[in-house]
Amino acid sequence: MSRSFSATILHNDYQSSLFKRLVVKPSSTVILPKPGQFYMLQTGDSFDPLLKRPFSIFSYEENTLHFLYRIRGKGTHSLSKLKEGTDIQLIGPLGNSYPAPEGDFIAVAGGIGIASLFPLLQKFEKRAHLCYGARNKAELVMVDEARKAAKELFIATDDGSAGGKGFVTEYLKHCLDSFPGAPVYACGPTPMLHIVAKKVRDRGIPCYVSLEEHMACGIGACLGCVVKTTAGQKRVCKEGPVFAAEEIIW
Amino acid sequence: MSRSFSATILHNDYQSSLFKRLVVKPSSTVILPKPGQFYMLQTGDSFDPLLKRPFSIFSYEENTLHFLYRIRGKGTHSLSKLKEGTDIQLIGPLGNSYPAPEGDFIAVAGGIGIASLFPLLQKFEKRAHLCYGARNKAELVMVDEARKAAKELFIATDDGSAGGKGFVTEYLKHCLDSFPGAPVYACGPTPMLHIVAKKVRDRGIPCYVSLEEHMACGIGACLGCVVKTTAGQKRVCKEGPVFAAEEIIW
Amino acid sequence: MVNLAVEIGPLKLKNPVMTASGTFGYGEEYAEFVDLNRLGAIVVKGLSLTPREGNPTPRIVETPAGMLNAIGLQNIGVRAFIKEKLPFLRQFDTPVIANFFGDTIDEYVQAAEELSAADGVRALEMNISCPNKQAGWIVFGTDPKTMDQVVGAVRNVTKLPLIVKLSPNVTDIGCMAKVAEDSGADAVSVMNTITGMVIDIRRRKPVLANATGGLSGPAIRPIAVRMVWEVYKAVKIPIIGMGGIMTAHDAIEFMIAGARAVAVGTANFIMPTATTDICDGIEAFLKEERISDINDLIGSLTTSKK
Amino acid sequence: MVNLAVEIGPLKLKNPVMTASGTFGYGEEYAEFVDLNRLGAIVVKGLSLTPREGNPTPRIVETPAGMLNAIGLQNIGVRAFIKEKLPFLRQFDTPVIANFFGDTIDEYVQAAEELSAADGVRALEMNISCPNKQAGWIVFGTDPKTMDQVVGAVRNVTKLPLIVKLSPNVTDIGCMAKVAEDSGADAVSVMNTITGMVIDIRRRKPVLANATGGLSGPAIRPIAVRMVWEVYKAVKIPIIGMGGIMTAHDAIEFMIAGARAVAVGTANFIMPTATTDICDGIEAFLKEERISDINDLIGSLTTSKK
Ligand SMILES: Cc1cc2nc3c(=O)[nH]c(=O)nc-3n(C[C@H](O)[C@H](O)[C@H](O)COP(=O)(O)OP(=O)(O)OC[C@H]3O[C@@H](n4cnc5c(N)ncnc54)[C@H](O)[C@@H]3O)c2cc1C
Ligand SMILES: Cc1cc2nc3c(=O)[nH]c(=O)nc-3n(C[C@H](O)[C@H](O)[C@H](O)COP(=O)(O)OP(=O)(O)OC[C@H]3O[C@@H](n4cnc5c(N)ncnc54)[C@H](O)[C@@H]3O)c2cc1C
Ligand SMILES: Cc1cc2nc3c(=O)[nH]c(=O)nc-3n(C[C@H](O)[C@H](O)[C@H](O)COP(=O)(O)O)c2cc1C
Ligand SMILES: Cc1cc2nc3c(=O)[nH]c(=O)nc-3n(C[C@H](O)[C@H](O)[C@H](O)COP(=O)(O)O)c2cc1C
Ligand code: FES
Ligand code: FES
Repeated sequence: MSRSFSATILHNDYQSSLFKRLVVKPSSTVILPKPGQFYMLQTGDSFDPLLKRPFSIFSYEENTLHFLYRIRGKGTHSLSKLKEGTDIQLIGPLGNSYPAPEGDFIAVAGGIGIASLFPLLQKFEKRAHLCYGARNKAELVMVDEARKAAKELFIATDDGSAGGKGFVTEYLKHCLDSFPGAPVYACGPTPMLHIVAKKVRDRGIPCYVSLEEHMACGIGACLGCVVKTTAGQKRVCKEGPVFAAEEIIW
Repeated sequence: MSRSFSATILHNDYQSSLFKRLVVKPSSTVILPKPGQFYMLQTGDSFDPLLKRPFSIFSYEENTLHFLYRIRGKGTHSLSKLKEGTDIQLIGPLGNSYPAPEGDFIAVAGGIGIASLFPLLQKFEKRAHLCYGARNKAELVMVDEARKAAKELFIATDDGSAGGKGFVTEYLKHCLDSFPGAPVYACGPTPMLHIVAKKVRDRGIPCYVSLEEHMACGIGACLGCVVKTTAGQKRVCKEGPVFAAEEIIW
Repeated sequence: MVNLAVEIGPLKLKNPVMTASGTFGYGEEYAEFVDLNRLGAIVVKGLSLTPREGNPTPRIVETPAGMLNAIGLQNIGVRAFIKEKLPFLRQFDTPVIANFFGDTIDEYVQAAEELSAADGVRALEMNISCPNKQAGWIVFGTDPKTMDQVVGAVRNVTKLPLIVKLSPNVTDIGCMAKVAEDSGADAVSVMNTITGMVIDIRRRKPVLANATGGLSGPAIRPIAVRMVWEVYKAVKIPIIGMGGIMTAHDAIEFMIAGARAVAVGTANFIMPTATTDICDGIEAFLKEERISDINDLIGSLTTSKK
Repeated sequence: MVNLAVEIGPLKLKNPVMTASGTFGYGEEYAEFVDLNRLGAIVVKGLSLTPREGNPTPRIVETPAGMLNAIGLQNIGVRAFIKEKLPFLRQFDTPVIANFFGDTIDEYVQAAEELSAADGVRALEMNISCPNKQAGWIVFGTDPKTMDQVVGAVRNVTKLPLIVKLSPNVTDIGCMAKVAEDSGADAVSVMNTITGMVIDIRRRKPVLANATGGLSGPAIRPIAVRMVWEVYKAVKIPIIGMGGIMTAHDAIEFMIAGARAVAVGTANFIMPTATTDICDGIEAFLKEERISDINDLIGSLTTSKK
């Protein structure tokens, strides 16, 4: 059960014009991922793009791994062109995972951050108060699925094209007040995570953030992805991507 | 009618494990090619492979261009992976063409050299005495089609796995003797072309060879593809690829 | 409307997109693909006083995201250029920049004199990435003293804007740019190709007949952008940036790093309309970013590091 | 059976495939993917006398067929390495080569002394592509005099095989290799990364927090192969070749150009089993070509050009 394996693409379908869902079938038995873990995925067949790209596990079923990705730059474009039947190389599952919540919990997703939180929502079904925000409606994905998996769902967009207008962190305050003691799990752009951390800080409840950094190796070797913490520099790919918010030096 | 245009792939099918036939439909009206001309084809979607690759026109019908290619290195591998519906950029038709034969003619094809000669065989149907050679049977392609288009067909392989065993140029002598005065058209590896040129030299009949050189631009700008001739250096992509054999300084 | 016009010393360009020497022939090869009137300038294939045969083939080999060329500076010579190629180029409302080189300082000087006298040559670009016959074939552009001599000598014989095209095969390109500036250059081109080699492992021979060749294309872009930035910090004269520019995005990178104009090379081979596509893309970017004058982009890089 | 064993000076390797410093951590990160016993040597992440924080992030950005890194030489320091990492590495039947660096000659010397005294360090690789604090931050490896001093000083304090890792950011790498040889190096590594930059055009800032970074990966391979060949012609000591090796084919190119061994860097990120895949591929190639001893391949390049 090597964490470096090849897999065949079963599906690589648009969810909307910006998002695709990739389903692969590993060619050998693989280690089962935990919510919050990620994989490094080969995105093409040449040296351009060169590096594998990190993607969170979105869901897994017997013998298939699912990823949800937003088409962004060169790597995700290349990935989006791969057809069913193509074999790609993966490394994973990598990194740590979200600690299991004991009861209900609060989840804050910014944009594609939903992909990382989704297995948590599913594993602990109907226990998440989910605040899900994005720049606009087009940047939201899997809303129905998220609604089904969560206990309740608050949507916010910067421009008000879906849900409430404004930052998703506005809903966080409401949740924090309504469900005191519920731990917070957040994944999204760093500025959003920072706001989440600040809002939760003085409440004495656990707050876990899943960080992103540019990655080359994904396995702790290149030191490309470090983050400063109260316990020194840590590698997002190895000691993370999930960190206790108070540990991060923002 | 620009010679730089985009086209949609209609088919990109294996003829055998080594050869594929590519059919594209230009998105605009294009200049009709002549036998012996070639196109520069985009082979992928990234900067690796970087350069377009030269391929002879294999056949053309109303609004479609056909190419026959052997999968060799990076560029042809990349090309072989492109799916129907993909758009690629082409430049062409490029270079000069085979002068029209007056009566019957002798054609000598080495390996994929058949691709370049094929439109000549078709245009002047049942007039070619075709000597077609390759390393082995697997390196022969479109044999039935060639037989149909030619007046007669001699096959030779280095290992005797198809046709006569030995060099295709052995049949040339027979043809030269049997059809005195018939002009010779040859396309294939340079050593083969050189042998053809030597065999024909003293007979005082026209002999045309289609040369290959590594190409970057295909349009005469980079000077990558020059060949020494009795009239100075010439560009294979512009003054060629078809040259009178006696003009070449081998 | 955004202003795209830039000035390379005394030379005014309607936009900053030029062609890189050796990748655009003598202009005529691309006339059917590109409206030559739309180019900032046309830089022609490197010229020498007398015609050159260049190297044997293979002269070209592809590398990951790049290519090596060892054309060996084949060209028709200054006089044939003036007689046979220049009349065609004079038809267009686009400055012609003559790239030239020599084996000796004398050859540089004579070529410069003849080109300066020609009607229609608006600036000279000196290729100094070639070896000096009279000094053990040390490349002019890698030795500060030789470079000073050859640039100074050419400066003395021409009133045309003089652009020195720097070699990247040096330890400190900023220092070499300074030498060029001090020797009288009006501008520098950054950069020429980087020497490389590809080996045919079965035959145990270099793929190129010349053994080594010059690496160009996207592979070298990060190096070229860095060199432009280093040169920008070292000299006051304008910089023409080049090396792997494929898209408007790339051209803008060079300009932000400090290039006053850019030259498009290998990209022409891949997309014959690359130059004008890039020009259109730069204009679109400026509009999006609400920048009314391209000159505001030049050298606009801010860094936390000096 | 083919012989894959090579000798880097006094150091015997069972095969020529090593890891490139900084791309294989301290070995343990790859232990689950690669049988470390199968490597020619393990070169660990660059070490300094005292631990280093390195640069802020982003530290990594991809480029066409390459990547820039500006890790900034983050490392746990010589002592922590010896105490915490070396015991793990001693388990394997594979020589450990300690890559190290300093800000001053003294730091180099002290690091070399401590590493030489450690049980399990079989050779030293000096990274001289870093700036000299006491000489206006001029990079040690770009100035022959400074290089001579620092290599000589380290040579005086170690009996271990001493490998000097050359910087490609120089005019004449053959000359720098000669300096290293004359200063007492047992071997040279060719080459370190080439300085490059990528700019975020919307923000007008470098993508890397450090502004520039080192270019590695297939993009630089033709340059690295050429430099190995130049060094091969300039010195007698063995060469460890590296720069963009992705496959056995590439490794063989370096060996034909003159490399006695090769190091695999960026490829580890793309395929964790790259090192052993390459080793298998080299063996297969030798069999196909009926070469019974890999040493017959080294420097086997023939050219029509000198
Ligand atoms: C642990 C982890 C898990 C992730 N999970 C997912 C996921 O499930 N779905 C998904 O769509 N995306 C996910 N991402 C982000 C994803 O890796 C990047 O979007 C992708 O690498 C961009 O590649 P590209 O070549 O398309 O874009 P590039 O052209 O490389 O870059 C486009 C833009 O994205 C930035 N970028 C590149 N890589 C990263 C990165 N690693 N982190 C942040 N910004 C980056 C670049 O600076 C640039 O601005 C995850 C990232 C990490 C670190
Ligand atoms: C005018 C012309 C017409 C051609 N027509 C056809 C055709 O109809 N069908 C077809 O299959 N091929 C044709 N070729 C050859 C074809 O262009 C090459 O096979 C192709 O470019 C190889 O690309 P690659 O990336 O797959 O191989 P590479 O990895 O680039 O090279 C594989 C091998 O082919 C050699 N090679 C690369 N390019 C050329 C070239 N242009 N000429 C000769 N050898 C080369 C390389 O040195 C190497 O040994 C033609 C070539 C020319 C010049
Ligand atoms: C085929 C070819 C020929 C070239 N000929 C010349 C030349 O004659 N004179 C010159 O100064 N530069 C020459 N160059 C260098 C280019 O002008 C340019 O500096 C270099 O290719 C980098 O730009 P690019 O990556 O956009 O191609 C040539 C480059 C190529 C690819
Ligand atoms: C992320 C990264 C970190 C590196 N760290 C070091 C280092 O600490 N010391 C050193 O001498 N070289 C270092 N290098 C350079 C490599 O050892 C190697 O020389 C270079 O990457 C070229 O090889 P490649 O193209 O195979 O990666 C590093 C390279 C990378 C990509
Ligand atoms: S990505 Fe290499 S250490 Fe994290
Ligand atoms: S391929 Fe460029 S001149 Fe012929």
